[in-house]
Amino acid sequence: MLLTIRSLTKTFPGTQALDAVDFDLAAGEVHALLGENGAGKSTLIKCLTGAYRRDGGTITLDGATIDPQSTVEAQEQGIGTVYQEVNLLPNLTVAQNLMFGREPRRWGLIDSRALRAEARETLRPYGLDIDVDRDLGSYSVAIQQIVAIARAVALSGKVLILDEPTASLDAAEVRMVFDVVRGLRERGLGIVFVSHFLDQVFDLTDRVTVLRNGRKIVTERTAELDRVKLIEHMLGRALEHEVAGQAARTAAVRPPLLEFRGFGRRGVVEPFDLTVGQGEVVGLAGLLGSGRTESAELMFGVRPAQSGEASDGQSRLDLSSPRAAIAEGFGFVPEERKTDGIVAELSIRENIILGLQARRGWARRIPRAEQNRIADDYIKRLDIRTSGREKPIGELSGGNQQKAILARWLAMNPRFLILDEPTRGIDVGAHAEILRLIRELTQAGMSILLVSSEIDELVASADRVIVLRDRRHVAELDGPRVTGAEIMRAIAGGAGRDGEVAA
Amino acid sequence: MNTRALPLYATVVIFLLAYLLCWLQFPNILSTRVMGNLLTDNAYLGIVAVGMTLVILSGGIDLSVGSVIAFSGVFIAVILRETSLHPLVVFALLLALTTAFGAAMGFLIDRLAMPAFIVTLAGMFLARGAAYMLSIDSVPIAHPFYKTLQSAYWLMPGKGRLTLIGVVMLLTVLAGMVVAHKTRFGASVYALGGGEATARLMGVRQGRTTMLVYAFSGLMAGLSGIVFSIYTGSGYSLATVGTELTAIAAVVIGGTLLTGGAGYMFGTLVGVLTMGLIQTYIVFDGTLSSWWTKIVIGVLLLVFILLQKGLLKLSQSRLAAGA
Amino acid sequence: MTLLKRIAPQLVALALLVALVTVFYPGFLKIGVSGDRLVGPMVDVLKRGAPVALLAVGMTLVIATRGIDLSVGTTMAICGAVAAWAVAGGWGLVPALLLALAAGALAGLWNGLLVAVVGIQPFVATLILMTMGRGIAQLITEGRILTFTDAGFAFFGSGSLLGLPVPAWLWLACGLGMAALMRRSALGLLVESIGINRRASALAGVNATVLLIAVYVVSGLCAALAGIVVTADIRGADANNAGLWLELDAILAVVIGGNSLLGGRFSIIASLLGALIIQTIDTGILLAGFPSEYNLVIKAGLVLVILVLQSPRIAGEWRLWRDSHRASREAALHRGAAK
Amino acid sequence: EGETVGFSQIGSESGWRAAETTLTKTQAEERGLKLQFSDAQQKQENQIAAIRSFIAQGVDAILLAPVVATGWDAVLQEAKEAEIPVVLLDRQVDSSDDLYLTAVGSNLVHEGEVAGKWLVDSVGDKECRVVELQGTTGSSPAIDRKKGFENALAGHDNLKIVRSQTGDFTRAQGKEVMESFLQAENGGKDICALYAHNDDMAVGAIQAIKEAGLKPGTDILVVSIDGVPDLFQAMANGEANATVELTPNMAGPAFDALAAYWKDGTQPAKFLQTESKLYTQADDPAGEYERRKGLGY
Ligand SMILES: Nc1ncnc2c1ncn2[C@@H]1O[C@H](COP(=O)(O)OP(=O)(O)OP(=O)(O)O)[C@@H](O)[C@H]1O
Ligand SMILES: Nc1ncnc2c1ncn2[C@@H]1O[C@H](COP(=O)(O)OP(=O)(O)OP(=O)(O)O)[C@@H](O)[C@H]1O
Ligand SMILES: [Mg+2]
Ligand SMILES: [Mg+2]
Repeated sequence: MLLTIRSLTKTFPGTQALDAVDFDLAAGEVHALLGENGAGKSTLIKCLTGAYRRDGGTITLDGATIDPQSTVEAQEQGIGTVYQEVNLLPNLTVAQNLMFGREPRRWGLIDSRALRAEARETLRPYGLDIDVDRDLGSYSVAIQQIVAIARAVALSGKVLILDEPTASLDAAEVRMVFDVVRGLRERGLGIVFVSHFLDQVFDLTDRVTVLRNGRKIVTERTAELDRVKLIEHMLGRALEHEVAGQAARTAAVRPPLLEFRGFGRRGVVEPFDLTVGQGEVVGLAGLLGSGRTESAELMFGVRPAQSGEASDGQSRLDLSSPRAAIAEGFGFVPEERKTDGIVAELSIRENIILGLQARRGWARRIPRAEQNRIADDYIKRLDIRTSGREKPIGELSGGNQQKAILARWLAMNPRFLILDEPTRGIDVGAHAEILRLIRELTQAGMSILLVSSEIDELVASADRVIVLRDRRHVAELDGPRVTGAEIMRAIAGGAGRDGEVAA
Repeated sequence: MNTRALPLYATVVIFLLAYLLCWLQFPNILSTRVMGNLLTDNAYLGIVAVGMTLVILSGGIDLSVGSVIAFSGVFIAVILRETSLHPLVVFALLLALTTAFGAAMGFLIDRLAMPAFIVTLAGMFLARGAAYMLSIDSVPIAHPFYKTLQSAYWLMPGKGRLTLIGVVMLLTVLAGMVVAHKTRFGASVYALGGGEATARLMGVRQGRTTMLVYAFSGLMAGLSGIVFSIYTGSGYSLATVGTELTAIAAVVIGGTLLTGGAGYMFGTLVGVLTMGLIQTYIVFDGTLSSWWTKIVIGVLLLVFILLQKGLLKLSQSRLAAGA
Repeated sequence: MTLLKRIAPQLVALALLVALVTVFYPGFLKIGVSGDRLVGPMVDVLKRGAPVALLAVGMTLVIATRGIDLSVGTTMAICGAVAAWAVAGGWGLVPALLLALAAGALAGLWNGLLVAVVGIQPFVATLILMTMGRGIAQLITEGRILTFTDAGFAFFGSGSLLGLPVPAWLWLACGLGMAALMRRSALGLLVESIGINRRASALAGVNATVLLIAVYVVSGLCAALAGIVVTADIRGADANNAGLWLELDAILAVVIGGNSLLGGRFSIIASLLGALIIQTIDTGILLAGFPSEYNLVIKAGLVLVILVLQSPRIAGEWRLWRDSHRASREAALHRGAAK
Repeated sequence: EGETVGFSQIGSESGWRAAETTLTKTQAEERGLKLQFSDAQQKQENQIAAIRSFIAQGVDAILLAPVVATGWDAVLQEAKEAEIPVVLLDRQVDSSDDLYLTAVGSNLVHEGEVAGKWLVDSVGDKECRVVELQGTTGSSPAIDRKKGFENALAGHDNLKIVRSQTGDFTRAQGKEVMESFLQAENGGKDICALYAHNDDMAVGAIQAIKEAGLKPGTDILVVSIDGVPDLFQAMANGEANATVELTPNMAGPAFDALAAYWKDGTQPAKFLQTESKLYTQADDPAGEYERRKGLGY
């Protein structure tokens, strides 16, 4: 075995994050680490690389016991890591990020030219031709993610760890990353791969280890598992209905709820028309950077529209700011939950009631008992894994944070809810749960705008799908045409380029 | 064009524009004499601002520097008065002392996770208090070596003087540029300013870097103290009160973000010269009462910052539209 | 109960400090009665602490939003000058006070607009007013100390009510009132949320811009009160010296109160205790009778010690030590029981 | 005529200094001089920079009220090389006296001595415990006025300085420190006299004494230095006993000396000392107050 972990234990106040976990990694294998949100995957990785101090357990690499006290030490021992969410430094250039800590030097000073050259070299396998001298922060999340992967790969002499590296990538980019990973496997590296996309797990990995509630449940060869069994291991029960198949689309014409006419903003999204029916789920599809988030932000007043207007049949809507949009009954679960969603040091309770309280105004505080009731209710309904409602939300695992943000908006009961990548980083169980919730909400009359990179998800829940390309709404698919193939074609720009615009 | 350098360009453009405006009103301002003065009079500020830039880039702040400059002057003057040590030896002692002082503050900031603002505020009280304890009186420095240092200048055409301390300041800025932009330590500083948690995960030795940053600032403050003592030929415990704020303002005008992680050392030089230009303009004008002087300095500061912000927005939207 | 737990370190520090001062000046805790008012060093601390305590109230809120207000000292000077000018000009007491408060609110509004709307970093934005403010104050007083004789106004500085000095009542009322307002309404939560993540809060519908401006206005108002107190105290507006460097003491008070300079969770009560701690140091130094040149070093040393003892790392180590101690003791008990 | 004179003023930290600035401006106006005014905000570095700017501008003379005694050699040398006469106002420098034309001012130590002598004379043989309010720690008036006062008290063992703390030259600090003195000295009953390094602190301290229920001027003698209007008013009310005047009109003699120098190169004496006149309650303080009211104090 290349890497052996024995009875690794880590306790946070109130949470046993890891409970005597064993884990083996062979050279030349890709090993999936799976589990629900909050199962302890990221914690295991951080303990392994010295980012957290572990409470107990031993780590052996290549036969020698190691005890990295910091990520630098882990790197020096040949362990390269892409951490979940915390990625790279947006204020440094791409080249600086890639080469950080091992910059080429001449006479003791950094040799900028060699730095750039080596950085470009590092990026080459990923087919990314970008200006490495620009700040990383000026690139999209996807590009940042690939840069992070490239850096980790370059650092990993023996072990490469990828914690949900593909969460914000689309299909083509995922393929590229996988090619690189396979190449490394050939070279005899051990690779740990964390993901909630089971398809990717089956596609790429050789073995699977499942964690649940901080305990190791099982390690098996991927080939010997099937989807249902794997999910059972993860959840500890069978999943009633997995996300698949078509939404039960009714042909019935829904009464229109909202109408956007010529809505747009220069340099952000070209003017578009959109009608949303009562109780309808409208999907937004497109490649990364196609302008989906921007469209959503426009509708919620994050960046106010410069042209066009919105109405609900009776009157014109004021969507000049999030507050105005909320007053019109809008809700918005943002894509970047860390910067736009959570208020990290506030408790789960406070995060959930924040929107409700803001709408009520500062003078009328929601009574504490009421707050507790609301928080407990949603913690139960959305199955948020926490030791209590007073835990700071920043200490939750990524997926559970996402659920808490969702709870914030559900508690406000909007008539139109915008969900931007609501299932990113969410485990299969919760994934199904959220899609079930969407259905339930629409049945109760709520209209939903669903932005998603997962076409299956759109097919499963959307009544209608708008496809975006280059910041333009280029196609609208409805009824029986909401299928994976059709959406893919529209995204690629093959079929029905014209004529279908805002049909 | 690289967007990260935009604040720097904005700063330079505004400075040149301001100089032009001053020149239109007072043609004298373009003489080598005034330019030489600008360098000499702001030498101590420029040096201390170099240290401050690095601290701010790392996401911290150092409020102690003004007091450390005063302490340095008093220390040098008292030691030279009491002993027969050569000034160069005293300089070495002093620099070791101020560097250690900076490092100690860095240690507290890192190890005890205390905010830099507060630790260096205490450092500010401490250094000033130490200066008082050395001597309350202002102490003249009579050592002949000081005369040599003071009269070391190159007479530029037009009777302007390029003094030794002005040159030291320029060299310090140069050294600062190398440290910030050309060393791994500098890269770590930017990384820390960009985000501590991320920087740690990327392999920055946070403790070491923090300590070094404040040690560097202490070193610069000590050097600035030496320059200041040459400039005034004495040590005085009440000197340079509030210089830390001037230095911070210069760094900010120079386009460095107070939250850390973004900025250029060269911008700081321009920022310092801008502060000097404001001073010079007010003296040349010579009609402002004591209170209007303060108001005008504040207003000019605001105008510079607003112009910078405006210019930045403009060019960014240009870029966005062009892209 | 949670409040008590929150302010325990400050209470302990204050108690230790009082003990220390008493060693050097045994009469420190003596309280006598002179006429209808209490007199004694502790009463002095309550009174002299008023400006910093008042400033600390506003500063706590500003810092909770991840800001800082360097201009409070000069705002004090401006408001004092306005009040003295109005009183000396025969406007009458109430209009003068209102005018001073309005000036403070205006100063806060200016800061708030620069920070929340123009988007200048708080440190720089308030540095601008800090630079200008004394000039504005001197413009009003024309550089001299503007004295007045209005007894009603002087009451705010040196009067007493129910035995206690009026300034003490002022800061107690202002501090406790503000603390109550923050916790009884939702303001506390909203201020904390914009301090931790302004963007996310705004997306959740919190009116971050208005709230941010309001916080600076409150800070300006607190500075105005402090300015009124010091002006009334010496019966004159000293534009040059009123509130000089007090912003630093106010920030120090907030931090000694255990509030993070990075914004978020805050406690006004703890800041008030911080202000008391600072004033106890200052008064203690005066009473102990050390030579003036030692004042700064003593103050810096004491503040450092207090902060180091309160630092989160030390607290963490202490908890660790205590827990392991407890565990080993429990283990010993078990062993004992087993026997 | 119409010469330009650069004036580098320390700042505007007290009423006295504001008055000095006002008087300098009016004096210049009366003589038809153009005054280039520069306020240094208490910073020597600003003063040095201002003088260099004056030189660069080519003014005809420079007035300098130095914030501190040391550190002027280099810049004065520069002025000398540019052949611009420099006149020092109200404070001295320790540079060689051929670097400036003349210095106008009072003798700070002497002021302290005058104040001390008055106290010695009025107390007589009684035991007297004196408290002292110092100026800003490290400033030359604080140091010299303390020294002069101590000189005057030397040899009179019945007078003892029992407490001495800095009041930063301000009213607020003067009051606060006095309160703690009163506190520490048995409610003030053990204090017989107060010596303040300037009148502002004395005015603050007088309030503290009154608030402690004692009579300033009677229970505690008050002597201070400067002669600002508010203190004359206090004297008129019987709440202060004596002040040593420091005239804010330093510019008058300076301009006279400059005029003579410009005319035929007359070298004035190196030190033009202004009178340090003692005023007591007997010197018509109410009248003095009226005379000084409008001078910009
Ligand atoms: N810094 C922390 N402080 C306190 N508790 C923490 C901290 N980090 C993680 N936890 C807790 O530890 C548990 C495991 O979290 P971890 O982040 O490892 O989950 P995960 O398996 O990576 O989940 P996800 O799939 O959502 O990323 C969770 O219950 C979480 O709340
Ligand atoms: N490949 C790319 N190259 C350069 N810039 C990009 C690229 N992809 C995205 N961007 C920029 O990054 C910004 C944010 O992109 P983002 O991916 O969030 O957009 P999006 O339309 O919301 O797509 P998605 O919702 O899939 O993330 C956009 O303004 C876009 O201009
Ligand atoms: Mg995780
Ligand atoms: Mg998006």
